[in-house]
Amino acid sequence: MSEQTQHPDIIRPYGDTTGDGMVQVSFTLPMAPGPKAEGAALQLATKMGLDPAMVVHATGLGGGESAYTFFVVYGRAGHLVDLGEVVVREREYPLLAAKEANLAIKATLRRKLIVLGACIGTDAHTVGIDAILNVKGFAGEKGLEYYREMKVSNLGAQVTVPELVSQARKDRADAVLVSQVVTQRDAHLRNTRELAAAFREAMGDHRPLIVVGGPRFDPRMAEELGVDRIFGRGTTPGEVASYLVHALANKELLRAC
Amino acid sequence: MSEQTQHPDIIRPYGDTTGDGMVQVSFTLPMAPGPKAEGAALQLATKMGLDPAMVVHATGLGGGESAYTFFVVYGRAGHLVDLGEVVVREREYPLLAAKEANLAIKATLRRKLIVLGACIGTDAHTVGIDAILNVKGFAGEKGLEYYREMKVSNLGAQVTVPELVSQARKDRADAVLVSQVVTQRDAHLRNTRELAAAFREAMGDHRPLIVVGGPRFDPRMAEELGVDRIFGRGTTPGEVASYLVHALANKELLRAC
Amino acid sequence: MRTHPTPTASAWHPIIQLDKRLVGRARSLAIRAAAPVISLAQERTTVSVERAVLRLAGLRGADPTTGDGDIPWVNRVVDAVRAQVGLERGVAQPVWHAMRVYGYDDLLDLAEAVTAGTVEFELPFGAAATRAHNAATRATRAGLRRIDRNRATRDRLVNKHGDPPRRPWVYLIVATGDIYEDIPQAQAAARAGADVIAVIRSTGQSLLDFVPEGATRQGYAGTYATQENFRLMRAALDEVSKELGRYVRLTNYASGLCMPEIATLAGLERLDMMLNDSMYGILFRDINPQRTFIDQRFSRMIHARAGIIINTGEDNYLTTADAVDDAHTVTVSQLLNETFAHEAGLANWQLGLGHAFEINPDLPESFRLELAHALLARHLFPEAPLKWMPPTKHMTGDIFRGYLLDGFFNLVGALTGQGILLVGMMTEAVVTPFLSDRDLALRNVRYVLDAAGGLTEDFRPPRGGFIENRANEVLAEAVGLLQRITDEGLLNAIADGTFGITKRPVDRGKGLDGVIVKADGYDNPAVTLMEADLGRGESS
Amino acid sequence: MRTHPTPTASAWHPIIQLDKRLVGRARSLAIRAAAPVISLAQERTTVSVERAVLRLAGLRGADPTTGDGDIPWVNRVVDAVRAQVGLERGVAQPVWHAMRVYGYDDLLDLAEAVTAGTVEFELPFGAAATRAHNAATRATRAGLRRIDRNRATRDRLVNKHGDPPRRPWVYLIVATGDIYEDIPQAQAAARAGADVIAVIRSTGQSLLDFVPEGATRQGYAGTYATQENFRLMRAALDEVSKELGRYVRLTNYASGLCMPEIATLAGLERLDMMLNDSMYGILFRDINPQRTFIDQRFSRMIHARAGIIINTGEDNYLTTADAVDDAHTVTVSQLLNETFAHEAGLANWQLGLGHAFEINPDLPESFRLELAHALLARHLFPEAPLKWMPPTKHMTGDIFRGYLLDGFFNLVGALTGQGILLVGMMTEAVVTPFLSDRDLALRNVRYVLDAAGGLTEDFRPPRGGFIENRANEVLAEAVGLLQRITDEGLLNAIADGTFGITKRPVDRGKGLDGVIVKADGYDNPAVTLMEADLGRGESS
Ligand code: B12
Ligand code: B12
Ligand SMILES: Cc1ncc(COP(=O)(O)O)c(C=O)c1O
Ligand SMILES: Cc1ncc(COP(=O)(O)O)c(C=O)c1O
Repeated sequence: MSEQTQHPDIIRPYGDTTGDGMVQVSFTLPMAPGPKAEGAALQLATKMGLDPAMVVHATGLGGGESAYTFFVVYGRAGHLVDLGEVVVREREYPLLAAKEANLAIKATLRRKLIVLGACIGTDAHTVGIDAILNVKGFAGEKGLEYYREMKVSNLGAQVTVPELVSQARKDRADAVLVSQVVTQRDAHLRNTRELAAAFREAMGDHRPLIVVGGPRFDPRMAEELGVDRIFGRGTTPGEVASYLVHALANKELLRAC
Repeated sequence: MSEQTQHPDIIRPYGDTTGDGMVQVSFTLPMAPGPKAEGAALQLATKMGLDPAMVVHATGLGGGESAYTFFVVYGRAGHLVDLGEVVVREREYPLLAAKEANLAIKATLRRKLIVLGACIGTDAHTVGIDAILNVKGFAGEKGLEYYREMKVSNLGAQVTVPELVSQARKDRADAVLVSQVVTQRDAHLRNTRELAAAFREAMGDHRPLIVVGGPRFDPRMAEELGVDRIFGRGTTPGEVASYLVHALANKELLRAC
Repeated sequence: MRTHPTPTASAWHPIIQLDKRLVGRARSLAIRAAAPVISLAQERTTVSVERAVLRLAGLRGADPTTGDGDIPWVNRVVDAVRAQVGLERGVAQPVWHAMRVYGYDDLLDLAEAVTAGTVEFELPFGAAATRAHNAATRATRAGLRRIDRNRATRDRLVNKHGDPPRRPWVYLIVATGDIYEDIPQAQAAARAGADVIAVIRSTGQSLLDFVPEGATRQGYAGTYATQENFRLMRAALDEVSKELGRYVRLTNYASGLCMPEIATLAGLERLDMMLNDSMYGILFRDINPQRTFIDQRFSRMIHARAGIIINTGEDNYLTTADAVDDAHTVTVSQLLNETFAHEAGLANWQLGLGHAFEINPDLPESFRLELAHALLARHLFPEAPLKWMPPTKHMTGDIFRGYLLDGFFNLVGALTGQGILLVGMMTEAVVTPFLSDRDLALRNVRYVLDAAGGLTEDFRPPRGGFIENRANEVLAEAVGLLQRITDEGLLNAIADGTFGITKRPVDRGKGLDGVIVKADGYDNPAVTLMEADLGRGESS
Repeated sequence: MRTHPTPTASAWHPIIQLDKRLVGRARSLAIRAAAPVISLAQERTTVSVERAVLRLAGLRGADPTTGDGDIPWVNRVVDAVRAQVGLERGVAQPVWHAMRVYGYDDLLDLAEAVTAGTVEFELPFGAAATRAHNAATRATRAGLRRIDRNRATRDRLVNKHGDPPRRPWVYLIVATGDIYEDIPQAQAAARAGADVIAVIRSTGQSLLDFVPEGATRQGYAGTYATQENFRLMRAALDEVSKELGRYVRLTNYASGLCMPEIATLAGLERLDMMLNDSMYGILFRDINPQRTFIDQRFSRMIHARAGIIINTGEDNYLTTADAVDDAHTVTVSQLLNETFAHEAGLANWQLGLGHAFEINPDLPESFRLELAHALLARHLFPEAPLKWMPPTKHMTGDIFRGYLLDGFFNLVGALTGQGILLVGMMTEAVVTPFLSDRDLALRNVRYVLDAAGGLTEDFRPPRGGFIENRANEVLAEAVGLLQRITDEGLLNAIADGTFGITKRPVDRGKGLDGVIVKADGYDNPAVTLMEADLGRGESS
C-alpha cells in the first residue's frame, strides 16, 4: 500500500496487506460432509488457483443424512490481474444532458427520434425498462420520455418478438430497447439472439438500432449476440440517451456519405 | 441429481442443478470502482476458472474516493473435482472409548502414558488445547486428563520451545501436544517448524511423539512440518487419545523388533 | 370432520390501538367497492372455468396427435363446444348431452372423437337438458368428493404427524425448473425446517391458456404446474412428513390464465395452500381484468371447498410502487381480497393475506415503519394467517447485507405475529435460490425465532408513539383511497394505475376472448353443488 | 477547560428496576474487596513504573549499540540503577542526583554514559536528595504538562470538528502488523463511519518488558505499540478528522508488562482511549498479579490526568468461561475495575467498562439474555460509557451467520444505550479483519442503528418479566461472589480460577521480578504531582 509496486498494471486481490491475494469462496459439493468432502473442497480451491486454501466452514445441507456439503473457503489466489489486458466496454461517446441530447437530435436527424421499448419473451420485469423510459426515470435522471426530441412508446412486458418487429416497422422506430431480467438457463441470451435474428431477417441492414439491457448482462457480449449495445445493472437513462444520439448520428453520417 | 452420473467419481459444484458448477466468490482489488475495476474482477474470475462469471456487486471501500473495490462474483466453475484424487488424511486407527484406550495403554506400555501440552510462542489461545486435555473436554467427550492411564501436564500458554524441550526431557514425555491458533503471516507454520527442529536437535530419534493442533492447520502438512500428526478444527479428545494409543503402540512394536 | 389447521398465532393480543371508526369504514367501503365486480363475475364464465368442470369430472391427459402433444383434452373439448354451440350455457350441457347421444361412458372417448372431428355438439333442451345436467352433476360430484376426501386426508395426516410446533410457519420456495431436482430440494428444505414448500412456476406458464401435462423438467426460473408434478411433490412431502413427524404443506400458484383449473388440480392432488390473488394476474401478467375476476371467483370456491389456504399477492405492489408512499394500497387490496374471498366461501382462517418488508432499508426508521405496517395488517385481520414476504426490491448483489436484512425481516415476522413467513434468500438479486441459500436462510429464521422470538414480551409500542401513529396514518389513507374507489369504480381505479402503479384498462390484456357472458340456462354443475353445500343457491 | 466528551447516551433513562439493596451491597462489597490490593499496590513499585517516570521526563529512543538496537534507554538506565543501588527509593533520586554529579543536562547523555559504563549511581540524602527531587519534579512536570496540553488540544479539536453525531460510538480495529498498512486502513475506516480506531498489538508485545521503538512493520496479528506508531496514527487521524468534520479517536492497549509506560506514551501522543484492565494481564497473559495491580494503578493515574477513557476487559472472561453461567463474574469484575479506577483518579465518564455478546446463539432466548445482561451493566453504571463487545467465541467459519449475529449484537447495543460499540467482523473465526470485512461491518452497524435504533421507544421489558428477572438474578449472583471474595481475599479468588476459569497464583506469572517493595524515602515525582493535582497527597 505504501510502496509503489513495480508494475502498476499488475495487481492482486487485497485482504489486509498489499499482495496477499486473499479471496473468499463458497460453494456446495454433491457429497456427504466429512474429511473426504473437505479434501474435495480443497482440490477445487486448488484448481481455482488458491494456495494455500483453508476450508473454514463445512456443513451438510438439508438436515438429516445430507448428500450435499456447503463450504466456505479462504485462500490466497495465485493469479495476477493484468490491468493492461482488462477489456472494458468504455463509453466511446460523451454523456449529454437532456438539453444537449435534444439539440443533437434536432441537428442530425432533423426529426424526432423514435424509440420503442419492451420486455420480450415471458419476462414480466418491467421496472428496469420503465426506469430507462418513464419520465420518472432512475437515480435522479429523467427517463427518455422526458426528452422533447424523442418519441417513446413502451410496449410493456411479455411482448413476442414478431409483435415487436411488426410494431417497429409500423412506427419506423430508430431504436428498439429491450429488457431481459430472467437469466435462468440463459433465457436472456437465447431471447436476445432470437430478437437479433428476427430483425435481421425482417429488415436486413435497415433494421433499427437494437439495444438490450438487464442486470445480469455482460456489456461486452453485444457483438456476439448480434445487437448494437448492451447495458448492465445500474444503467441510467442519460447514458442510454447519450448512446442513442451518438449511434444514430454516426448512422446518419454514414448514410450521408 | 436424479440421473446417475457417468463417472460417479467426477463431481462439480452444485448451485441448484446437478453439474451447474456454480460458485460464489468475493474479494477486494486495490483500484477505484468503475467499469475498469469490474473488468479486472472478471479477469480474475476467469483466471479462477469461472465462465461465465457475473459481477453482482461492486462497491468502493472506505467511503470518499476509494482506492479499493470489493466485489461479489457468481459464476460457473469449469473445474471438475476428481474424488479419486482427493488426498484425505484418513484415520488409519480405530476410535477407542476411554476404557479401551486405557486398556490398550496398559497392555502395550505397561505404564502410564505421559502427555505434555502447551501453546508455544506468543500464542495465548489455550481454549483449544484445554478442550483436548482438561477433564471437561469438548463436544461431550472427556479430555485426556480423564484417562486413568495417562499422566497429563498442561503448561498453558506462551511457552518457549526450549522450555518445552527441557520439560519434555524431565518428564520423559511420550507425547508432546502443541496448539497454535494465531496464523497471521503463517506464524503457526514457522513455530511448528521451529518446534520440530528443536526436538530433533535435542533428542534425535528418541524424541517424543509430536502432535500439533489448531483450527487453521491443514492436517496433510504433518510430514512437511516435521511433526507426527496435525489435528484441525473441531478435533475431539477421543480422536487424539486413539491416535496416541495407536502411534505409541506402533512405536513399542518397532522397538521390540 | 373439518378441523381448521391455521398458522394464525393463537396467542395474539392487540398491542396497538387502531381507530375503530376507521376500521369499520374501511371494511364497509371495501364491500361496496367489490360489489359491482362480484356481479360482473357472477354474470360471466370463462373457458378455463368450463375446462375446470371437465377436469372435476375426471378428464385428464393431452392430445398426443397435435403440436408438441401438449394440448390437453379439456381444451380440445371446450374449444370445440365453443366453436360449435358457444359456451353461453356452459360446457356441461352440450358435453353430457353428447355423451349420451354418442353413447360414451368415458369423457376421454368423447374427447378423442371430438379431436377426430366425429362429434357434433348440440344444446339440449327440456328433459334432455335435465338428463345432461344430472349426468354432469354426477360426474363433477365425483371430483368434488375426491377433493373432500383429500381434505379429510389432510386433516388426518395433520392429526397424525402434527402441525408445525410454532408460528410463523416457515415457507420455502423451490424453483429449479425440473421436478426431479425440485423433489430432493424440497425434502431437504423440509428436513432443514420448512413447514410449507412452494414450487415456483416457470415464467411463461401464467400466460398459457392451458395447463401442461405430466412430469416436467424444462421450466425457466420455475417448474411447470401440472397435475402430475403436484402429485409427485405431494407424495414426496408425505414421505418426508412421516419421517419428520410434522405435516409439511405444499403450495403452488393459481393466478394466471388457468386459475380455475389449477385450483381444481390443487384440490384433486391435495395441495394445502395456493397463491391466489384477485388482481395479481391483471397487474403483473397483464391478464384482462374481467377474465381474472371471473376466474378467481371460481378458483376460490374450489379452494374454500378443499380447505386450502390462499395466499394473496399484495407484496408484489411494493416491488413497483414505493413501500412507504403506497403502503395504503396494500391495505386496500387486502380488504378487497378479503371481501372477494368471503363471497367465494373462504373462511377467515383460509386468508393468507400478503404483505412485505419492502421499505428502502436506507430510510431512517425503516425497520419501525415495517413493524407499523405489519401490525396494521395483523390488527385489521386478527383471524387471518397473514403471509409475510421478505425483502426483494432492495436486495442487491451484496449477499451479506441481504442476509442481514432477511434477519431483520424475520424479526418483524416474529414480533408482529405473522402466520406464514416466506423465507428470504440472500441471493434474491442474483439467481433463483441455490440449495445452500435455502439452508442458510433457514438457519437465519431459526436463529431469529429461537433467540429473539420471545421479545414480543418486551415489544410494547406506546399509545400515540411512532408505530401506532404510523399504523393509523396508513389506515386513514386506505380509507381515503377506498372512498375514491367506491366513487369511481374498482375497474376504473385499476385502469388508472392505483395498484402497483400499473395501468390496466378493463378491455385490454390477455384472455379477454376467453370471457363469455352467461345466457339464461347457464349450467355449471360444479358451482351449483358447491353453492348448495355452502347453503346458498347460485345467484345467477 | 476540561470538557468531558463522553459516549454515554445522554438520554438514557432506566427501563428496568434493579433491586436497590443489591446494588448498594454490591458496590460496598467491591470497595472492601479491592482495599487490600490497593494497599499492596501503594506499597510497591515496578521497573515499568520507574521507566515511565523517565519517559515523562523526556527520555526516549533505544540503545543502537546492542542486540537488535531495540533496548530502550529507559530500560538501560532503570536496570543500571536497580543493579547498582536498587529501586526501593525509585529511579528519580539516583538519576537526577547523577545528572548533577556528572553534569548532564540531557537524560540521553546520561543514558549513553550509563551504557558506556561510566556512571556510578548513588542514593542521595539530605539536601542532595531534595535537589534531586526538585530537578526530577521539574523534568517530569514537563511531561505532565505535555499530557495536559494534549488533553486541551483534544478538547479544542473536539469542539472544532465535533463529536460523533450519535451513540454508541463506533469502534473499529485495525491489525495488519504494519503501521503503514494500518494508517490508510484506519483512515478508510474513519471515512466509512468509525468514531474510534484501535490498533491491535502484535501478539508478543504484552510480554515484552520494554516498549519497542520507532515505526514498525512486522507485527504478528497486530502492530507494535510504539511512541512513533502512536504519533503517526494520531497525525493520520487528525488529518481525517479535519476532512470529516468529526474528531476520530485513537485507542491502543496498555495492559501488559509495560502498562505504565504505554499509558504514559498514550498521554504524550494524545491517544484518546486505552485498553486498561486491572486483571486482564493476570488472567490472559499470565502476568504476575502483584505486578499487574501495581502497574495498572500508575497507568490509570496517567489516564485520569490525560482525560483518556479506559476500556476494561471483562469481555475476555466470556471467551473462556460460559456467558450465562458466569455472567456474574463480569459484573463483579466491572465493580472491581470501577473501584480501582476511582482510586486512581478516573471519573465515571472515563470508565469504558467492558462486556460482551458471547452467549451461545443456539441457546433459546439467547438474544433476550444478552439484553438482560447488557441492561444490568447499563443500570449499574449509568454514567459510564460502557463498551459493548461483539460475539467472538461462537463465531465460526460461517461468515453469513456471523454477519447476522453481528447485526443482532448491534441491535442490543442500540437498545441498551451502550457508549462504545466495538464492531464485530464476520471473519472473526478466520483471519484478522480484511479491509472489506470492516467495510461490511460498518454497513451492518449503520443499517441497524438507522433502521432500528428508534426501537428504544417500543422496547419496554415489563416489571417482573424475563429480562428484568434475569438482570436481578445475575446481580444477586454477583453479590454472592463478592461476599466470597471479601472473605477469601481477591488474590486468592484469582488464584482459584474465579475469573475466566483461569487460575493465577499470586507468586507466579511473568514480571514478578520487576516488582519492588518501596522503602522509606521512595520518591516518584510524577505520582506526587498527580496526587497533588487530584487534591490528595501520595499516601505512602
Ligand atoms: C420486482 C421483481 C419482480 C416483480 C416485477 C414487477 C414488474 N412489473 O417489473 C414481480 C413480483 C412481478 C416479479 C415476478 C417474478 N420474478 Co422477479 N424480481 C423482481 C426483483 C425483486 C427486482 C427487479 C427490479 O425491479 N429491479 C429494479 C430495476 C430498476 O433494476 P433492473 O431490472 O436491473 O434494471 C436496471 C438495469 O438492469 C438496466 N436495464 C434493465 N433493462 C434494461 C433495458 C434497456 C434497454 C436498458 C438500456 C437498460 C436496462 O437499467 C435499469 C436501471 O438501472 C428481482 C430481485 C432483485 N432484487 O433484483 C426479482 C427477480 C428478477 N425475479 C425473478 C424471478 C425468477 C421472478 C419470477 C419468474 C418468479 C416466479 N417464478 O414466479 C416471477 C415472474 C416474472 C416473469 N415472468 O418475468 C428472479 C430472476 C432470477 C434469474 N436471474 O433468472 C429474480 C432475480 C429474483 C430471484 N432471485 O429469484 N418479480
Ligand atoms: C477465545 C479467543 C481469544 C481469547 C483467548 C483466551 C484463552 N485463554 O485461550 C483472548 C481474548 C485472550 C484472545 C486474545 C487474542 N486473540 Co483471539 N480469539 C479467540 C477466539 C474468539 C476463539 C478461540 C477459541 O477459543 N476457540 C475454541 C477452541 C475450542 O477451538 P480451537 O482453538 O480451534 O481448538 C480446537 C481445534 O483447533 C483443536 N486444537 C486446537 N489446538 C490443539 C492442539 C492439539 C494438540 C490438538 C490435538 C488439537 C488442537 O482442538 C480444539 C477442539 O476442537 C478466536 C475467534 C474464533 N471464533 O475462532 C480468536 C482468534 C483466534 N484470536 C485472534 C487474535 C489475533 C488474538 C489476539 C492476537 C488479538 C490481539 N492482537 O490482541 C489476542 C492475543 C492472543 C495471543 N497472544 O495469542 C485471531 C487469530 C487470527 C489469525 N488467524 O491469526 C482470531 C481468529 C480472531 C480474529 N479473527 O482476529 N483471543
Ligand atoms: C398472488 C400471486 N400469484 C401468482 C404469482 C406467480 O405468478 P407467475 O407464475 O405468473 O409468476 C405470484 C408471484 O409472486 C403471486 O404473488
Ligand atoms: C483489557 C485488555 N487489554 C489488553 C488486551 C490486548 O492485550 P494483548 O496485546 O496482550 O493481546 C485486551 C485484548 O482484548 C484487553 O481486553
